[in-house]
Amino acid sequence: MTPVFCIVALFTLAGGLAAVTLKNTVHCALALTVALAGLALFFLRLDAQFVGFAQILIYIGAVAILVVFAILLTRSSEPEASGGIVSSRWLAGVIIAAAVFAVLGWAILRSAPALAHESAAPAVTVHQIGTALMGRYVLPLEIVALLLTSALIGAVIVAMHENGSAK
Amino acid sequence: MLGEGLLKGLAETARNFAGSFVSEERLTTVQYPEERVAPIENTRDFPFLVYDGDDWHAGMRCVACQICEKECPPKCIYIEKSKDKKPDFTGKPQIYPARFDIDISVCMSCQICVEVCPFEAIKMDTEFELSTTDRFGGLLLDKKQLSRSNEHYHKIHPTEAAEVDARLAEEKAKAEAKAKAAAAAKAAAPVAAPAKPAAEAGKPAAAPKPEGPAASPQKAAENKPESPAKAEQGGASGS
Amino acid sequence: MNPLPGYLLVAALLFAIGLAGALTRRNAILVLIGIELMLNAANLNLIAFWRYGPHPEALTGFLFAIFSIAVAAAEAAVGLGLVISIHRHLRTTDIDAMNRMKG
Amino acid sequence: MTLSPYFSLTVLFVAALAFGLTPLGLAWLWGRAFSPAKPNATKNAIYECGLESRGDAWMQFRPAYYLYAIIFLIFDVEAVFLLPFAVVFTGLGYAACLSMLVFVLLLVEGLAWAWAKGVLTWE
Amino acid sequence: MKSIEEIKSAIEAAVSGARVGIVPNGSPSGQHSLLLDPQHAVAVAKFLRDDKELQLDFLSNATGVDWLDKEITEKVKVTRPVTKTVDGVDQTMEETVEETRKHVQPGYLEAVYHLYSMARKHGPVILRMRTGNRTDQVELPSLTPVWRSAEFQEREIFDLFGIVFTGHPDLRRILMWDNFKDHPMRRDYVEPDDFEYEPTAHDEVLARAAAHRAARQGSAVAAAEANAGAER
Amino acid sequence: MIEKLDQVFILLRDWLVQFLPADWQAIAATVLNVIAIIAVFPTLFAIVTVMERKGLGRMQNRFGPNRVGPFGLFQPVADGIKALTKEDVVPLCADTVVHFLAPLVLVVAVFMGFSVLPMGRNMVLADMDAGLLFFFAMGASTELSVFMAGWSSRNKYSLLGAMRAVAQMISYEVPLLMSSLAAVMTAGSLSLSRIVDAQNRYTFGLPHWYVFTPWGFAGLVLFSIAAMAETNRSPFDLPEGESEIVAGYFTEYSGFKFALFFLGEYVGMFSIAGLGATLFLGGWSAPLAILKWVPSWIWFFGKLMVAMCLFIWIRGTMPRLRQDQLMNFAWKFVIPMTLVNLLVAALWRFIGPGWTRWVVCWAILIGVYVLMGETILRKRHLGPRSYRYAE
Amino acid sequence: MSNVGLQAEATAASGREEGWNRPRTLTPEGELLEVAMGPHHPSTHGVFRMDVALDGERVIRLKPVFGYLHRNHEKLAEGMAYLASMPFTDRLDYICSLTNNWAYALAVEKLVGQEVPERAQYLRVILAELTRIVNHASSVGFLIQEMGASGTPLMYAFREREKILDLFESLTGARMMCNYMRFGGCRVDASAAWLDATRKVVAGLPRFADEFENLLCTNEILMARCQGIGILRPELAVNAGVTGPLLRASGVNYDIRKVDRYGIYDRFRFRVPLGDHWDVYDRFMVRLLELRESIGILEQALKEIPAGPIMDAKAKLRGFRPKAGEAYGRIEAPKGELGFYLISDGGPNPYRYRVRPPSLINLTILEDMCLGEHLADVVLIFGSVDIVLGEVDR
Amino acid sequence: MAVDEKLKIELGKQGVFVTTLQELYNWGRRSSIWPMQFGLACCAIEMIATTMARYDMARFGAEVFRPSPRQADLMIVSGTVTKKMAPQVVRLYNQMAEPKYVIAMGACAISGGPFKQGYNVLKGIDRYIPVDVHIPGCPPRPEALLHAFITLQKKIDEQHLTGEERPPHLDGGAQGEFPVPEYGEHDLEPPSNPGVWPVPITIR
Repeated sequence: MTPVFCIVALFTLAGGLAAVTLKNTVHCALALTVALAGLALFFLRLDAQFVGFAQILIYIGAVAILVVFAILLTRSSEPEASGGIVSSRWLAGVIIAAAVFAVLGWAILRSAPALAHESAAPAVTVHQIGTALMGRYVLPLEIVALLLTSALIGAVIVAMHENGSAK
Repeated sequence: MLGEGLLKGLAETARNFAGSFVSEERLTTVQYPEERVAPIENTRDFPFLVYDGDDWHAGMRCVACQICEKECPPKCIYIEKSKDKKPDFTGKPQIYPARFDIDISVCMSCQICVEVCPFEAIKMDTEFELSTTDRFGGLLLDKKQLSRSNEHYHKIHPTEAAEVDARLAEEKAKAEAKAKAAAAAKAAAPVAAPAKPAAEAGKPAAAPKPEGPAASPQKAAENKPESPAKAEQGGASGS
Repeated sequence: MNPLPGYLLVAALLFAIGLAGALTRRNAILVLIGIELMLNAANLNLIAFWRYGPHPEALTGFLFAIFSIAVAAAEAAVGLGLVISIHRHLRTTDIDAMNRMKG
Repeated sequence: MTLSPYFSLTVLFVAALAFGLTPLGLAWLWGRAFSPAKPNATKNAIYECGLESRGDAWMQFRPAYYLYAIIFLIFDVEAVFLLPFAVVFTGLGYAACLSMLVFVLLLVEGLAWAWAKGVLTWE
Repeated sequence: MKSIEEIKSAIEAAVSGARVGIVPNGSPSGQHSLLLDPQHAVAVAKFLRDDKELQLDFLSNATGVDWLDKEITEKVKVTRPVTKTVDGVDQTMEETVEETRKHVQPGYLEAVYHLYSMARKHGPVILRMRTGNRTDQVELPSLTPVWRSAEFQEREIFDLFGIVFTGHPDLRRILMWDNFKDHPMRRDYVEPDDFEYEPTAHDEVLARAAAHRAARQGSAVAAAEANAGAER
Repeated sequence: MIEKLDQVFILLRDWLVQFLPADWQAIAATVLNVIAIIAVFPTLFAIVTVMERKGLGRMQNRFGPNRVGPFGLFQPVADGIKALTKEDVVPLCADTVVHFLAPLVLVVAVFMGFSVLPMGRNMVLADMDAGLLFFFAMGASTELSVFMAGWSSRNKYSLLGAMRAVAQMISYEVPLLMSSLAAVMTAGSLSLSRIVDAQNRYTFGLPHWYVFTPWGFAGLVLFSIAAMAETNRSPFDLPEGESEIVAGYFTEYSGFKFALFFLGEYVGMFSIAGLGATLFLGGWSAPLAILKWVPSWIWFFGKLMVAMCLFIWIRGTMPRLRQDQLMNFAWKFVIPMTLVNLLVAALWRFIGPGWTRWVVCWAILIGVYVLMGETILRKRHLGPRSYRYAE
Repeated sequence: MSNVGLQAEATAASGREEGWNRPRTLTPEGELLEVAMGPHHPSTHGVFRMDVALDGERVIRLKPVFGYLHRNHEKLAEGMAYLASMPFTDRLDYICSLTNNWAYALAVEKLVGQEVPERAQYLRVILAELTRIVNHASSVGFLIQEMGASGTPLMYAFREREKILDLFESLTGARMMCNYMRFGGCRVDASAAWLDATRKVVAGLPRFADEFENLLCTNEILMARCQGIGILRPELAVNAGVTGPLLRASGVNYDIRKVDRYGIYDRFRFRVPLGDHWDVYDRFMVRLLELRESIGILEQALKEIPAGPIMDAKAKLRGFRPKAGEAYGRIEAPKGELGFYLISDGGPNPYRYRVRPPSLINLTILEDMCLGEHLADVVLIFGSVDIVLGEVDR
Repeated sequence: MAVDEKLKIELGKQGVFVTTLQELYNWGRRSSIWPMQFGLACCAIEMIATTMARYDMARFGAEVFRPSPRQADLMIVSGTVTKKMAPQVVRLYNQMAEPKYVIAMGACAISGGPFKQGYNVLKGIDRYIPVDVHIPGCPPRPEALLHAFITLQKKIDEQHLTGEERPPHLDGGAQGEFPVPEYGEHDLEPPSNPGVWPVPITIR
């Protein structure tokens, strides 16, 4: 629990909390980027440099953009005139989330001593990652490619303007 | 091929860039406050009132005939006639402007006042550095501020001024001759019609009647060309 | 002290926040933001377990995290695409309204 | 003693932030000391060619932006996999390269599909 | 190109019921014009545009003219019975007397169109239409459906002269702002009195400005200035 | 002596920190490194703005700024003072916080990019293994700042400009990444220092810069196009296309916030030009073996300046593209070309040394280029025209 | 032909009653963005305003709004003498004061039946063609400026313009507002030195045209931006009264210099370039080609100019009272047909004074050309119409 | 640097900090006047000509024409301001950030010029906003605009940072907003802004 850890954790959690509570949706998206940047810092702290940077590249550079585009596209940056920002079942949601956290936290704290497995920081180079990807993980890689392609096609089809519905 | 036109364009700007270090043609800037474009003789900016001699008031050619005031398209001239008279350049007593204001914040520099003036009294200046922070004090010019000497006129429009001088000298000579003749006639026949020559002399030679000036600017227009031959001619006839 | 439980706690908290967001917000995009948060919390767990796990040199958790990021990105693209598509037809991003209108 | 590279990054981050904040702070101080801000309704209205602004700028945009963003996102993810591949490329054999080629081609296929569908044609 | 008389008869032959007059032009330009009646104007215009020989496909200029009410003084010879006593006998006899009569010729607004042919490269043929008066009968048919180039020009005429063109697709004010009330190009339009200060005043502007200021401020200085202006 | 000159900044730094206690030395060294970056690039920004204004002037037959200070060199100082003392106007209905943060995010993101650029021998702030990835991650963050600026102003032109800018930046980020991959494939590292090292070799006195290979040359050209688009430079300066949308996403910015955007844009240009020089032009290495004695940092900054001059030259010549053309150009020309280039780079390795690979690689690249170029022109019926006359 | 009329009706009617304050409309594509371009907008050549409705970046409605420079030229002219209006005509199309002068002088000369001496005719032609060169060069420059070319072509155009303005200044006394022509001639005669200077400037112009063409004509970006954009079909152009280079770029052979043969244009050999694609690029090229033709006319005129008087001997400056009647005179101004319609009631002031502004009428088809194009193209199409607000609003 | 180094040092010794600051401030402001890209009529063409190769306003560092009023320092009212345009001009002026300057270029901008008797022409922009420098001429030559620019620089140079004589933009109490006139049925409402336009008294 070094101070750096605390700061980063605070940063991340505050961002996450803001992302789900703020009124203005664009603010939520920006808060999300803060939370994700915090996570990237965690990854760096955990010596996963490549993952950390990839997180920034993909989440801040692309996913955040996608989210704000979606917000602008659906014109949901203004709070709805009728009703609040929360759904009708908000209380249930909060209770469930709290319960989940309670269970998880309890489990973590219970098993904390068992997790003690201090190991030296591994020096993961991109070269190693490349070798692993091209070697053991080549099949998952191809599957990811397939997934990405189908996601691309699927998302485009879903989001694309169908000719039939054009006025 | 894609990009060919772009390269051609790049070559053109590069030529201008390189050329700007070696040729005047490619670096046309005139650095204004220090350098100036060579003055062009015909340039006009705002009107001024010409006076002969040293005293702007005594030598002022304007006789407050108010033609320019009437003809001025944007109506920027304001003239009040004087109650008394002063002698003009031929020595005849004339009305003069008690007040002659030009609001150069309204003036459109069209030169029509110059064209219609039968007395060669109003001309166009070339002064343009008139920017001021004072809207009324700086831009509403009274007759003193408007007065410029004939020398100034010669300096800015030499050809035109020479012609004007020649014409005026001619008129003056004519008027003097007439006066002399009148005096002689008077001396010869003191009884016969004493009022007539005086009345004639009292009128400006160039504009005897209000319709008269219509011809005069025409003459001015025809005589204005820069042709040096004509100017010489004018000068010769003047001297 | 071993820092692993700290990371896990943060991840759990983030997960809970994401869950709460996903369950409580009316705006479908914010629901997706909540889900993103949950996925990232899971990612943090993956990396933390890899780092403090028994065989960090095997890179399993590490690569799993990369794949997870890729999958999450694909999920976000499709999910948001769906929201846009629904919005085009129902003119709303309100989950409650969607429920009402879908019948 | 060697510091982690992240330390340098942190220092640079702080310095860059300070670089941005300092002049803003100075400008604020200047305003406080000498040149007070003069906000008013006209000045702080939205600029729209000298007219009064009508309609909200936060308006609905077109899906075209989103489609590009999707394709970009997918390619960004692809790049994350391509980078490690490129790093080890010099030592790779044909087989590994072929598998990467398949990977790239799968994504290119997505791109080609989008091209054929006219998604890449900006309207 | 046909002469104006030929065009007139061609129109009358082609468009039944159309009354066409010729308005002569006194200037050396010799550009005489045709006066159309508003009822048939569109039909005539279509004919002029589509006729093979004329093919006036290009409406170059459209404008309005404001003709004020004119007081016409004319000397008329009137023959009327006059009872006169001639030689002590009352006699009624016809007598021709010259008397001056004044009558007001009502003003009207006029729309003038200059037509050319791009296909045959001739012109101009000038059309005129007149409104009933200057106040309430100010409607004329729009020729925009025939020549698109009349669109903005007719809007301008509407704006500045107040002729209402029926059948114009978009008749709004064009030069002045929308809630402006007057038609400034009419000859009896009075400009807003905003001459607060004129260094070189003319055309009674100075007096007007001073009076205006006196009314607004009521200050002694302004009054003095009004006096000064009045003196002038 | 020459080595000392090459390392003069390092030595200076080390000399300075030696007065500190040992524990502090490393930290102080880092701080000094950072200060150098923070000091040098804004100064360079100032110089380049004057250079740009004067250079454009010369292209347009005039002088450009030459009165403020000697040769107009103090022009940026005056501009800075002016911007600093200018009132800061924030529209009432704008999103104040985001409006304030946007320029800061931009400035931070563009400065972070420099941390991995080697600006001379041993002159790199943080030589990370995934350096290139970090650079792109930071580049991606600038998009967010642009969006924040445009959106928070709540001005139609701003938002339109921001959307254009973001769409443009994401479209050209892909080719930027892909074209750099070719260099990475050959160098075998994401660390920019190692990429420079890989190019810092000489044969017959000539360097092994990647630009001298077919794929390297094509890569550099594609990289430059993408870089110009990424930094919103002419002919890709649509986001601030003043003829349509006034000043784009910073329409509502005044005072020093606007200056920060201006600065951010230029500093972004430096970083991306520095990256281009590093990837394809051998970074700080000398162009000829016999010129190796010239300090390395001179080469790096020299290459940077050459790139700037190119940017200025192009700005002075070209009109800007339209949004759809820009996007289509990115997705239908530049990205396919970068993919082909990747293939060529792979072929380059597999064919092995010899003249065959030169011929094959050039043939593929030129063939694809000409084919695609002609297709683009013909499909849109573009080309010079002849005209008929009527007597 | 009647098709054209109907089509015009349909297009004009589509915009009916769609004011600015319309409620926001939603289309499946997204929301309409209503943007006002102008009155203060970098690319509207002054104070013009276009209310544009956009679907994404596509224009689906465009309403021009005029009047921001309505200076009451016609009203003022009706209150002053015929001559006093002459300097005001300078300020109509303030880039081309001399052609405005000529059009007005021509109309008055028609009204009173005045002859113009031959030398004055030549001088008028020389000045008008120089003006045309200035106009076309700067119009092309502005067009490229709007395309975002950081001003380089405009600078080159103005470099040449300055040379020509120097000529204007040394002949007429003013750079822009020349007020040079008079009813029945010109105000001052040109000296031999002036003609020599003009010859020198004219000799340098082909090089400038080459430079312009190298810089622009085959530039791929320019071609991509201009070709196929803003198509104006000839039938619509004729029906909408479009004139000038805009009309000729639509392939209609109509040049008033050839049709009316006013002045002495029948003495010069020149050709009229026509466009076949009817788009922005054609307009741009037609202007450049006309610039070259003008250089040809200038060379001929400067060679043939005779000596002689420059004013009709019967001409009067003051007390000018045409007898009652009317006249419409028109010339081929650089922007199109510039006409003056004068009604005299025998008084010293015109009873009705009307300017037929090419710029205003050429804008009639602005919306038709812009519909379906991009916002960025609107700027280009607008630039290719080449208007000057002084003339549009008068 | 334009601020004389020696003078600066000397003043610094005397503790006249404000004077140095003032000089620096004025120097910065006057050396970096960015005009707004704003043209109204004929004069706009001469304004453009001033920025072009022959006259090159860029030499003074003033070629950075900003299309947005937020970033502009100088509004060159170049041409006739009509009543229809006046509200827009005033609004744009209001939207500029302080310190801001106005040059009324040409007769029309100063007084309505030749068109002043027209029903739709505003008789001088100084009825609504304060004008710093007036340039007569119709249109003024490009050199005249440069001269006005230099005049404006001089005016800036003479301004005080503190004290009673400081320019209005440094005075918190001074007027910051200039009411935008509205379109009336016959004229603008109000026809002038009395706060800016104290009607000058002239008796003839």
